[in-house]
Amino acid sequence: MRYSALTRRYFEAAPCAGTLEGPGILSGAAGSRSLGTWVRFDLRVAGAANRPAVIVEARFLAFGCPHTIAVAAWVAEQAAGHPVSAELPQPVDALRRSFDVPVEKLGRLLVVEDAWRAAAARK
Amino acid sequence: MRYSALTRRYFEAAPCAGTLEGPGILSGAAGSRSLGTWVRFDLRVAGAANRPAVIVEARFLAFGCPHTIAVAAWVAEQAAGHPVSAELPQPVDALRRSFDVPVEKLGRLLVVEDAWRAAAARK
Amino acid sequence: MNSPVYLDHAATTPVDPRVAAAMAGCLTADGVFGNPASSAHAHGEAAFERVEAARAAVAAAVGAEPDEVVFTSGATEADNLAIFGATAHSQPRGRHVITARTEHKAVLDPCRELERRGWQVTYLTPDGHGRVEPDRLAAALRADTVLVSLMHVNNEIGTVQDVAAFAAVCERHRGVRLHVDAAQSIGKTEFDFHACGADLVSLSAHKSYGPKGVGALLVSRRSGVRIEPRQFGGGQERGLRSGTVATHQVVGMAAAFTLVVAERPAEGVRLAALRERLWLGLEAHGGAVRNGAPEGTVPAILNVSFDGVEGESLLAAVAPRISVSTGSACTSASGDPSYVLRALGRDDRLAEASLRFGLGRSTSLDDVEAAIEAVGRALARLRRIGGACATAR
Amino acid sequence: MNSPVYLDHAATTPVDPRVAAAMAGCLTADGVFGNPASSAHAHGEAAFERVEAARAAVAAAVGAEPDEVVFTSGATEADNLAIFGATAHSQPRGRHVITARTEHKAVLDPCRELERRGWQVTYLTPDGHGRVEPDRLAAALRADTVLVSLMHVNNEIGTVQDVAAFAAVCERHRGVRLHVDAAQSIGKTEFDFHACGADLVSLSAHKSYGPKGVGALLVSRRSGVRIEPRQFGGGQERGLRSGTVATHQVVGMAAAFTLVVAERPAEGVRLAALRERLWLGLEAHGGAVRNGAPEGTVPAILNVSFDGVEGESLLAAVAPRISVSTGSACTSASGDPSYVLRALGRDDRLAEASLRFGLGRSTSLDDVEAAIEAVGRALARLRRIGGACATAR
Ligand SMILES: Cc1ncc(COP(=O)(O)O)c(C=O)c1O
Ligand SMILES: Cc1ncc(COP(=O)(O)O)c(C=O)c1O
Repeated sequence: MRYSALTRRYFEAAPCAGTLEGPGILSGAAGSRSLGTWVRFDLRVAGAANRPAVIVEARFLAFGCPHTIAVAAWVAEQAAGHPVSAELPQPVDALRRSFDVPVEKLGRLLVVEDAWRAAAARK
Repeated sequence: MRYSALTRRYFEAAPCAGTLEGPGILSGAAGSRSLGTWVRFDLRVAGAANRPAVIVEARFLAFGCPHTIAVAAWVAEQAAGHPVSAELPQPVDALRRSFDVPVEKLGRLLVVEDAWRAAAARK
Repeated sequence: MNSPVYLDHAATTPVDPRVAAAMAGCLTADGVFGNPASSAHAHGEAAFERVEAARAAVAAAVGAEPDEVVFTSGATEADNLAIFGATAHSQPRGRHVITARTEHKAVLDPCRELERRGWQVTYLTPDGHGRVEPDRLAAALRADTVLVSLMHVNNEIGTVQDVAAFAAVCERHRGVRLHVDAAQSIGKTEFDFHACGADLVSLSAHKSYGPKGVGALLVSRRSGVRIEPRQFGGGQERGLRSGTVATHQVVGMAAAFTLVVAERPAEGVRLAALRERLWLGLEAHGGAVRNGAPEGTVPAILNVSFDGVEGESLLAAVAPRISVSTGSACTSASGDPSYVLRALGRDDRLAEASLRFGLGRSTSLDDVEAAIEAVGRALARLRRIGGACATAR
Repeated sequence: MNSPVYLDHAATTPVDPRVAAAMAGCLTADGVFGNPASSAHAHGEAAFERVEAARAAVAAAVGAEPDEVVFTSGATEADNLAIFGATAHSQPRGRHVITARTEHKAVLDPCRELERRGWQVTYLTPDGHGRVEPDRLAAALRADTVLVSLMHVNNEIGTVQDVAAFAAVCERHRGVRLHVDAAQSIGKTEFDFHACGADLVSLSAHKSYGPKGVGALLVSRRSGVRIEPRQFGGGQERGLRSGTVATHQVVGMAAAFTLVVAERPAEGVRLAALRERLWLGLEAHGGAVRNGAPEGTVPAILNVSFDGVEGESLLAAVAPRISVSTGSACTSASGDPSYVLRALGRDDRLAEASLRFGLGRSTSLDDVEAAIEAVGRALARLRRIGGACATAR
């Protein structure tokens, strides 16, 4: 497997890997280990009245291929400062291109998206 | 093609190549150039009364493969001193072995034998 | 970054410098560069002699006669020639072939092709250690079976099979022909063509410190096995495999085989010790499952599955430090879990999360320690990222 | 005795030292020795990159795209793959193939095999110079013709054929596929895959100062030609030719092709002059007949028949001084008169008593003079021994 420099970097550093604890954490997961891909996001949000909730901090866990881990890590890293939303910081298709993910792995990015949505939906 | 040392030696030196001229020369040929093998022997013989004619000198011509040339040359060289006879100085089979002639070339040695017999028969 | 430690000798080996030197002598104008088929002149003769000397050396290294050696472009070609060549010949007698699910693709894919052409193929399932029991083979033989193809040393887990027992079964069954893929055998374990009783044996040079792109099919004279050629042309290799014989390649194969066979006893002991150290180290990381019985596998191969990590990530995580693979080089690109490990009963996740360590000449204790450490770090990191401690284990 | 002057470059060439150096860099542990299919690690990646660079270089040298290059073990394999691979695919559309009587055995023998399998093959007879007239090809095409296989440069007499004209005929005939054996072309004359319009082209490295045992089949993408693979296994070469790609071999082929193509214009002029000198010298010995039209043959090949001598003896007589052959290396061992020359209308004796001089890089004016003298002596001696002066001339 050849990985792009970006994929390799985020796979190796895996920033924001881990979980968050405490009250008000939004958590969501998708996929299944036994099928080879599982992703979970934990989001700490802060929201004043009349203002949409903003992500203060994000963490991820991922059991999956290097692309899955890299993309989940990137998403978690980017999330801070953004409002909570069902949309990923970048659409799946754009992520696929940025991380040079082979088409046959598209399904795995959808697991990342599903996990994100599950977390955001807790809001 | 691999040739034995003996074949190579007689092919390269080709002793006794040529013809003999004059009265009393026994000449005989066999084979055909267009079929690839042709051999001729010329024999100078001397014979006193009541004694069988003896070959004094022999010459050959040969159009053919290295085995044919080598064997014809060897036969001509050996002939001197022998009585004139339809028999080669060595039988074809022995020649085939001495000169390491492939079986499929046996026919060519038979041309040598035929030429020899044709010459000896002139007696 | 330093280049990673090479622990993929089962995929390919570097050419021994002595072998490379012998090859170099058959290339340039100052060497033996003639066409071995050019029998009319000294340049061709010299090349012919090198080729025949190589044939004799290969034969000697594997217990065969020189005229039983048909040089090919590798074990893939030898496997194809054996399977298609032997079945083409025996077609009138039946259209059934027996092989095993753990064979190399160079055997399985020709078998699939036979199926497309209307043949029937039985794929035996080996036991949990990768061994086909001779009784299972006996049970699978049918009246219309014409060929059995079972490997000697498995390329993924290193299992050594009892070829002589297969041969005995085939012999009893009115002489059905036995083909053995021994691409991984030479230098890794003992192999003797005549003693093993196989009719056809495939060999490859590049698993034994020889060059890629050359191998041989051994065709037993004693057994009288007949094969149809597949590559037609100049009639080289007694008409069984046309095409200019590459002098430097067969000379390289011969030199390599001679060396590995001579060095095998000592090297086997050395590698066995390194392999056990490697296994102990890996086992200590937890969640490691050894594939293949230690006593029944060649010392040069260790295959381990790891719990709680995903296979591709494991491979990617260790790649900067050690060069290993999940299975055969041919299938590692596909990303599919190893069909060999699945045939042994591993589930997809474990089959996928496995590493084949191919030890070899250059492998030192330092390399082994580096591998243990690299795998340990990768496991710890990936299990943490995967939340394995919390959820999976 | 000094080693004879090498004048059999059409049988094989020595590997260029620069090529040998490039090959050496892909063998030993300090070089790029990995398995190009081992995509999981840096050792494999480095080999993969060399192989792909080689593919690009071969493609560039012959006017093809990299993904049109399928590496094989030589032109024999490429010819077999083209002929069996293209016919297997088009079988439903018809079972007729056209080739010529002057093709190499690596084309003729697969055609004979097709005949054994029930196909029909038309063997065209070329003109007296070895050229197949495009009109003859057009006349031979039938509704059930699926493949035409005609060579570019003939290996015995050096005749260059008009491949583009063949392609035009095939194109007009609802796109019947054209295979071209160009094993003798690269470096000897201009060759451009896309310009020539062929669907499939066979190449060999060892006729162009590259290593034996490697070649390629060019498979046109533009024409959409489809071929069935013949060697099954790891799925290398996009599934068209399984088997470990031998890095050093394809790297050698690429280096060799790059060099010969760059050097060809100057080298062609040099060899043409040497060849004409050689011909004049031989002609002066009397009874010499030149095979192939001077303008229509590559400068590197001169084929001459000699009157009044037997072929095998002529060859044996010159062998200590010059290494030449009667025809292709593949048939010279058989001792049969060249079927190529017979197809051109030479009688058996003349066909047999012919020498193919293969000029090349190392060939100097001194070599040519030595050849003229060696042949002169041999002719004089054999004609004398054969009594030719008295009886035949
Ligand atoms: C068991 C086995 N058979 C066949 C092959 C194919 O050999 P080659 O690479 O020489 O084509 C290999 C390795 O690639 C192998 O391990
Ligand atoms: C015209 C032609 N085709 C095919 C071949 C066979 O090529 P290889 O030796 O690479 O198998 C040769 C030479 O041997 C040749 O001259």
